[in-house]
Amino acid sequence: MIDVTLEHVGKLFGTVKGVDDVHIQIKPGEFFTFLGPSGCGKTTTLRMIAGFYIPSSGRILFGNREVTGLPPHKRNTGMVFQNYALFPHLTVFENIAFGLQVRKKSKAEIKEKVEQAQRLVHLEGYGSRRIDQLSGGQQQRVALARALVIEPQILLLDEPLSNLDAKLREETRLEIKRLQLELGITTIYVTHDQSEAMSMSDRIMVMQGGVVQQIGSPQDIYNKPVNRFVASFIGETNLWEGTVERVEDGEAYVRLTPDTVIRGYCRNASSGNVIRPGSRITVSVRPERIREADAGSADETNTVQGDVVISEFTGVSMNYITETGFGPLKAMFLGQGHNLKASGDRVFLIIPKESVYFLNDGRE
Amino acid sequence: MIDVTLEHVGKLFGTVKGVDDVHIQIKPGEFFTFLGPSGCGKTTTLRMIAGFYIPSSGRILFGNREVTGLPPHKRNTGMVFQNYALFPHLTVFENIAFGLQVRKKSKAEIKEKVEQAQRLVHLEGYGSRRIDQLSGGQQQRVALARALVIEPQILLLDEPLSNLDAKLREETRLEIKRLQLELGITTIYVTHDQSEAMSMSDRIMVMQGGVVQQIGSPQDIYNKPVNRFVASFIGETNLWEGTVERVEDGEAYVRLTPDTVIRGYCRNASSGNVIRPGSRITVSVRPERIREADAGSADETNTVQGDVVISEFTGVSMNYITETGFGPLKAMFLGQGHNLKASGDRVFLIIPKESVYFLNDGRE
Amino acid sequence: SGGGASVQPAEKPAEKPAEKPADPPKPAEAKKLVIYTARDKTVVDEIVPKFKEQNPGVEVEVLTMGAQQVLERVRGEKANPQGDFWWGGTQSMFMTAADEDLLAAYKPTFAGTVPAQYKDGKDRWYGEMLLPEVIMYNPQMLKKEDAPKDWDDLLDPKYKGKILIRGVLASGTMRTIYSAMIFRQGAGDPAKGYEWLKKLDVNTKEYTQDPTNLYLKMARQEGSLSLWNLQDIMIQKETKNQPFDFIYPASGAPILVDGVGIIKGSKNEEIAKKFYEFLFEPKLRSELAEKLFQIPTRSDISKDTLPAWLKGIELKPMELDWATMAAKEKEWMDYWDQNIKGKGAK
Amino acid sequence: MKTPLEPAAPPVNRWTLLTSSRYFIYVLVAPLFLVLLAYVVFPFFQTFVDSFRIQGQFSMQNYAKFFSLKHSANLEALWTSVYISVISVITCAIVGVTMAFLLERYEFPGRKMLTVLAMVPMALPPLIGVLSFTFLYSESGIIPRTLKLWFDLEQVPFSLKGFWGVIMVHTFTMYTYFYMTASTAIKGLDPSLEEAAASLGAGRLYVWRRVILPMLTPAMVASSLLVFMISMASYTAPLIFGIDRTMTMQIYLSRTNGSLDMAATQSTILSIVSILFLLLMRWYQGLRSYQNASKGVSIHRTEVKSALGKYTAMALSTLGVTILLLPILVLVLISFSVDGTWTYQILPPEYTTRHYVELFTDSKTWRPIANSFEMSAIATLGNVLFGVAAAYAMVRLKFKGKFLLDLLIMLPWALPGTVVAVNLISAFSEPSVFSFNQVLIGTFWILPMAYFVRHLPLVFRSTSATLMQMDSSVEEAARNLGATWWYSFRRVVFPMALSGILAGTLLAFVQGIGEFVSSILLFTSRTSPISVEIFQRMYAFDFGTACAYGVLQIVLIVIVLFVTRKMTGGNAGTAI
Ligand SMILES: Nc1ncnc2c1ncn2[C@@H]1O[C@H](COP(=O)(O)OP(=O)(O)OP(=O)(O)O)[C@@H](O)[C@H]1O
Ligand SMILES: Nc1ncnc2c1ncn2[C@@H]1O[C@H](COP(=O)(O)OP(=O)(O)OP(=O)(O)O)[C@@H](O)[C@H]1O
Ligand SMILES: [Mg+2]
Ligand SMILES: [Mg+2]
Repeated sequence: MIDVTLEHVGKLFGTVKGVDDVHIQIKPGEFFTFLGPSGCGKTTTLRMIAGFYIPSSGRILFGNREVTGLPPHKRNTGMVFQNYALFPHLTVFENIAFGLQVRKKSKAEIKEKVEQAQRLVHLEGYGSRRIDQLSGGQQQRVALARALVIEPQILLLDEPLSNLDAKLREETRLEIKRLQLELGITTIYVTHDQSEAMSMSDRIMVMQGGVVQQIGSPQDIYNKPVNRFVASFIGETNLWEGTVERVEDGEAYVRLTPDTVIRGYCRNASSGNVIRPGSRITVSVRPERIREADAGSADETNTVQGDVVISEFTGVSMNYITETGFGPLKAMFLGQGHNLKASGDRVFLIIPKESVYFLNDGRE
Repeated sequence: MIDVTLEHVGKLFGTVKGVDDVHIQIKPGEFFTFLGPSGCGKTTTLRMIAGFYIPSSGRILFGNREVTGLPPHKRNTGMVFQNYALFPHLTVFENIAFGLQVRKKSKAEIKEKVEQAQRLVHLEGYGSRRIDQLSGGQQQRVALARALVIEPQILLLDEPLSNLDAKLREETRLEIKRLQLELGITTIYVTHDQSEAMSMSDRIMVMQGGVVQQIGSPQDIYNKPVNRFVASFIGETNLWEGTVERVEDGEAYVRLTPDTVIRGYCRNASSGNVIRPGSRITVSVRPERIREADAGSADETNTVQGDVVISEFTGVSMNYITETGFGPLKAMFLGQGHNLKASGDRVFLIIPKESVYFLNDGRE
Repeated sequence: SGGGASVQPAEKPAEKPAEKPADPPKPAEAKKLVIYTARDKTVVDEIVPKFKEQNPGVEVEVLTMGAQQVLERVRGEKANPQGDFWWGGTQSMFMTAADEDLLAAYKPTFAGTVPAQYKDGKDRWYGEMLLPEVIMYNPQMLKKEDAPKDWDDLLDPKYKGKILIRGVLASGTMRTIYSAMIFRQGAGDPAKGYEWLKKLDVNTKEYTQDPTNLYLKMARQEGSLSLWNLQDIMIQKETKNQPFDFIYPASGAPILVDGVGIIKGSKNEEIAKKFYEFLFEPKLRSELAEKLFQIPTRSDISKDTLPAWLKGIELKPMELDWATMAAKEKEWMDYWDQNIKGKGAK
Repeated sequence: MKTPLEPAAPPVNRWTLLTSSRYFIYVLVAPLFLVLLAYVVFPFFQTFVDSFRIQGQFSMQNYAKFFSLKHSANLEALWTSVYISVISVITCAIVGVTMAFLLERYEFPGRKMLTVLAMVPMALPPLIGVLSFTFLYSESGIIPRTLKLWFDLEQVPFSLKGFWGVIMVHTFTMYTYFYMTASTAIKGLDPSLEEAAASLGAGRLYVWRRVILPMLTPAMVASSLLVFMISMASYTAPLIFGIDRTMTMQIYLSRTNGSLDMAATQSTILSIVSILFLLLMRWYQGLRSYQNASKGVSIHRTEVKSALGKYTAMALSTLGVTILLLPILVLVLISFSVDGTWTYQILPPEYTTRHYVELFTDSKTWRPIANSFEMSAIATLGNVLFGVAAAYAMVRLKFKGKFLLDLLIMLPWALPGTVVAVNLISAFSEPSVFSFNQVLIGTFWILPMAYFVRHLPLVFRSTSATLMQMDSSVEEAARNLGATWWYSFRRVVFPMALSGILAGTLLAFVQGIGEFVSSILLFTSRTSPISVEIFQRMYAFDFGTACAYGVLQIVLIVIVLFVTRKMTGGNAGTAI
């Protein structure tokens, strides 16, 4: 159990800014996730923690020990590389065993542990295969097993499940989580899969363009995004701009168009966001919060009408994009009991008051 | 617009069976998806279509022309490789331009098209970067742009979005779909993301261990899986085994345990599955179909009770695993209006009759 | 010698081209002469221009290489010879070549003036010059009086570690000297000869790779004594500024012959013959003796025309039976190589 | 649109039928075999036949004699040759890989210059080159004499002779094979592998032992083969240091004695040993895969290492290069000293520029240089064409007869130069189909051909080592984008393998310029190459001029090396 601290860490590639002023403290045994669009600096940050890049500025500490310039092999981190970085000249078994051999474990122990790791990633019987005889997903699993088997103090996972199918991904995810809890490994995880991030992480750091946007628990980030970027990046959301018309009983009335006013609670606002009549504001509503109105109740609070433009079936749910008077509106319904709408259908939708969230306008 | 036919195609690697007897006809302009667990032979099949592997058995036809042994460069397919296979000695621009240069397009046209492709994958301004100066996701986008820019007759995409964040993935997905519809490109897509497969595909082929399990539309596959494997691989499902007790009014009563009987419609059964009293059968219920019972209505049809073991928040939904008398039961609720349960809570759940699906028992 | 065996397989293809190139070759200009020579540049530059002067319009192409390489080349080109005249090589090499049927027979006009032991019985080669093998020393290290006077003096322990020998097996000259040393102790039973050579081996510091190395090491004082031929010692001493001198062994020296011959199948045989004759002209021989320390084989050159340095030396030959030596050389040298060489030094 | 398509369809089908045939691959590699048939099998066949023929009869007698225990000279020679070769491989590997590591892994001022200088020892002219070692390390050499003076010793403290002398000369002249291929391979190594190993806790040494060196296997195998075979066929070095019981010496003696059949037998056995080594290496290399398997293109390490490491590397590599260059410096020294004056002194007592004046005033000086460059360039061009094609076929294509291809290419490298030359003479002194019905002997073409045949393995080996490292899916991507084989080869394979090809090309070119052993048997007065010219000066004991000539040759080669480096930017292939 060790904590990892990044103090105002930055990294320049020549003149290109990879990461800028990352300042985080990851708690011992925490499961911490880096989330952000492609190219935002996740891998770069991870590589600095692993010791492959020396930060251009700032310090990195493991516990109280400064490791900023410590060579990678002295850090006792296990890393799954985004590009796998498997040893092509070694077999699957030898790849997984590598870290154990470095640690001078006995033959018998190595054999046992490697086989256990192979089972974990469902590669039993692949021990003597060469790396170039594996499928992409199998390679990724070898990379994962290789990092897990050494039970490092700090586990750095760079999109370790991106090439696995949902089933296996879920299983492996649980397994990683179990290991992490059991051994108290501090885990730093990079993923582009939000639901993965949401369900596994203790905390999430959202980055964009090398800059940290928000750090918080999954629920925080989802429900209380600090800005438009986070709101729209984490999960789907509808964003409309409007002007606060009045504030009554802790409820704000926001006019989006001359015809449309949306009501929501003032307390549902990003921090530092003061809701005053007349101020421009952004309204955020998650698609899955939107309900279908019964044909009769067309005049309930926040009921809007729209025309279906795109309807999409995803298995679990139906997604619609509708065109309303105040812009496009995405809505999402579980398949259950819902009768499919087709493109062109008119629908009435309710935006529940408690699901309306206010963001500062213009902040991106 | 060209159709692709695989006639009993198989591929052996030495003695290892990569793919066995794949027999499909992909319609002109169709968006066809290969789905299956890691190592099931998706890439292998794709590579045979692209011409990198010569099938050990069977024939491949593009339209009426047999192409089984045709060299890759004469097939006019565009492929995104699972490992990207970018040209490390060329810049981003040159990588994307490669296929156009082969086709002897004019300088001006190349420039225009490449820039357009760069915009498509959000890599404007990266044209002169070397490939090793890109992040993993950026590399994947270059690979994608390179394949799309040549507007091939057949597009082969091997997990082209696996390293992109949800936002970008969605955008790119729509873009691919648009291109495909606009140009009528026959597209074969490999993905491990089921919702992606579901929402984009005209048809899906589910494979396992090199063998085709089911070919059909997304709805078919989701709602009418032919066997346990497909049912559990595509989306989450609950599977319980039981014995048909009686059949009444087109409804089957299946006893799972001495205490529990589940009712469902006989017509909701996989094809070839005869439901007779006394036959062993597998009951499949999707977690998102399950509803929470009001505390009062504990004796509605198919109401079961369970204790929450794991509760998981994914942003969009809440997932629970509960322990019931007849095995674990997964349920999924949209976050909306749902009050969170914690581990240990007792819940009452309804399994709607119309959501019960019968599978042959034992078939895996 | 053993070379005969390999002649046969190579002979067959020789028949075909005999006619073929005969048809297409360029109009018989025959104004060209290709010489393969083991003579060094100085010699060539001395003689060839003179020949050209006498025979204007003849293009002379001289390819300088080691004698061994001349043999290899002539052998390889047997089917379609590219060279015309072989200028310079040891007696044994010419004998091997003659055995392998690589040389054309030609009886030059001066044939009678060359003693029988210096030419081939079938006129396939003639000795051009004589190479007495003598004791060489470095006067910077050793005073003339301290130098050995005869072969047997070389075995004196005081010369231990002072003698350098040019690698024996690879050198026709050295093989002959060593065989001569054995012969000297009685040809019937080489045991005594072996014994003698064993003692020489004890005193020998090193066997050097080639003449260049021998000179270098002698000059650089790694050793002070060697066995070498008179001509080269004189050339090194007089023209190359090297600290060498020689002692003519009292009991006589083995005198080797360096020969010439016309390559069989030569395309310019007439000119080759001209060159042959030219090379042996008494005037030229005297000049060469003067400038390049060559001792002619021709016995009819008047003593007066010979240079001063030669006059002081009585060329006393060691009594040798060349035929016996040729027959035994391989056996003796193999024995020496395997049982004597390097065994004594330690 | 339709009409032109239809008639076109059937031929496409027939062509498809052909190209998709399992045997099509043989159509592709046939030209390679044809060239080898013409220039290797055809000339060399006679040797093998001769070894079994005595007086026109089939006989194993020569082999019996070779292996008879009674006359152990042959066996002894075989053992010495193998022994020397194995040790040479090891020492060359140590020196070459160390230099490659120091110069490729650390960035410091002057590195680029050193990377080129480290290649220069391969330009050492064969004849005088070996001599310079005597001037340096023998009993009368500069270094022993200096030590003797400094420490006021009775005797020189050491002198290079015997076995270790041979090894020393071999190491100093042949380490470049390892250096060139290893630096190419280190450049092309996927940097993320080292990172992966480090993140698994492996220290630097461990990473070297378990990851880098094994990943360099193709390069090491390539250079081991080259060094082993050339050491087996080495003649001068053993001779100079008094190791004359070697296979090449035995062959030489047999030929001098006129026992051509025995010489053929010895040559055959020599090549069989080399082929066995080839087999061993192929087997070892085949055990594993060395192809970059990372997804995407790995990020290159841009991090500066510790300053200590940097300066140590700088110091060590400068020292290393200096030591390696010493023989050349000695040549320069000799070329400026007055012939015959440098005797017991440590350094030459009298200096002169006479040798250079002689050289530059002689109108005939430049002709041989032009000859050598021209002939070597032609041969190298051929080497690149066929060497790269063969390497490509070897690594990328699947066909039966790979071993045969490998063997035929390596064979001329495994035999002593004299044997190669003699074989070429006998094969091409008559018109044959392979020489387009021309007599090649005595023409300009025979020398380039000899260089071509002999140096083909250099390009072939170093290219195949690089190809083995290269991810093949990149090429597939090019094909998929519609590139024909040739286009993708030109635009993708070639640039990516460039550093390996270049290494082989430089080796072949430089070797071609210095080649002596077969040149001396094949040259004509119009095509006389530098090496023969130097030999002739040595033969006339114009030692200083010979050295001056050698220095001139080296200077020209150094210029070539620097220009090549400039032209390729020095980073060819680093992007692999
Ligand atoms: N060269 C090879 N030699 C032996 N087996 C191989 C080779 N290439 C692939 N395989 C095996 O064939 C099977 C199918 O591989 P394929 O790459 O088609 O899988 P995939 O469906 O693309 O999986 P993934 O989703 O993991 O990429 C795998 O089990 C793999 O191990
Ligand atoms: N060596 C380099 N030289 C210049 N720029 C670089 C280099 N390596 C990375 N970058 C840039 O730094 C930024 C951050 O890269 P990084 O690999 O950390 O992204 P990432 O968040 O991991 O993205 P992805 O999800 O696509 O893997 C990217 O814009 C990338 O282009
Ligand atoms: Mg990344
Ligand atoms: Mg795959």
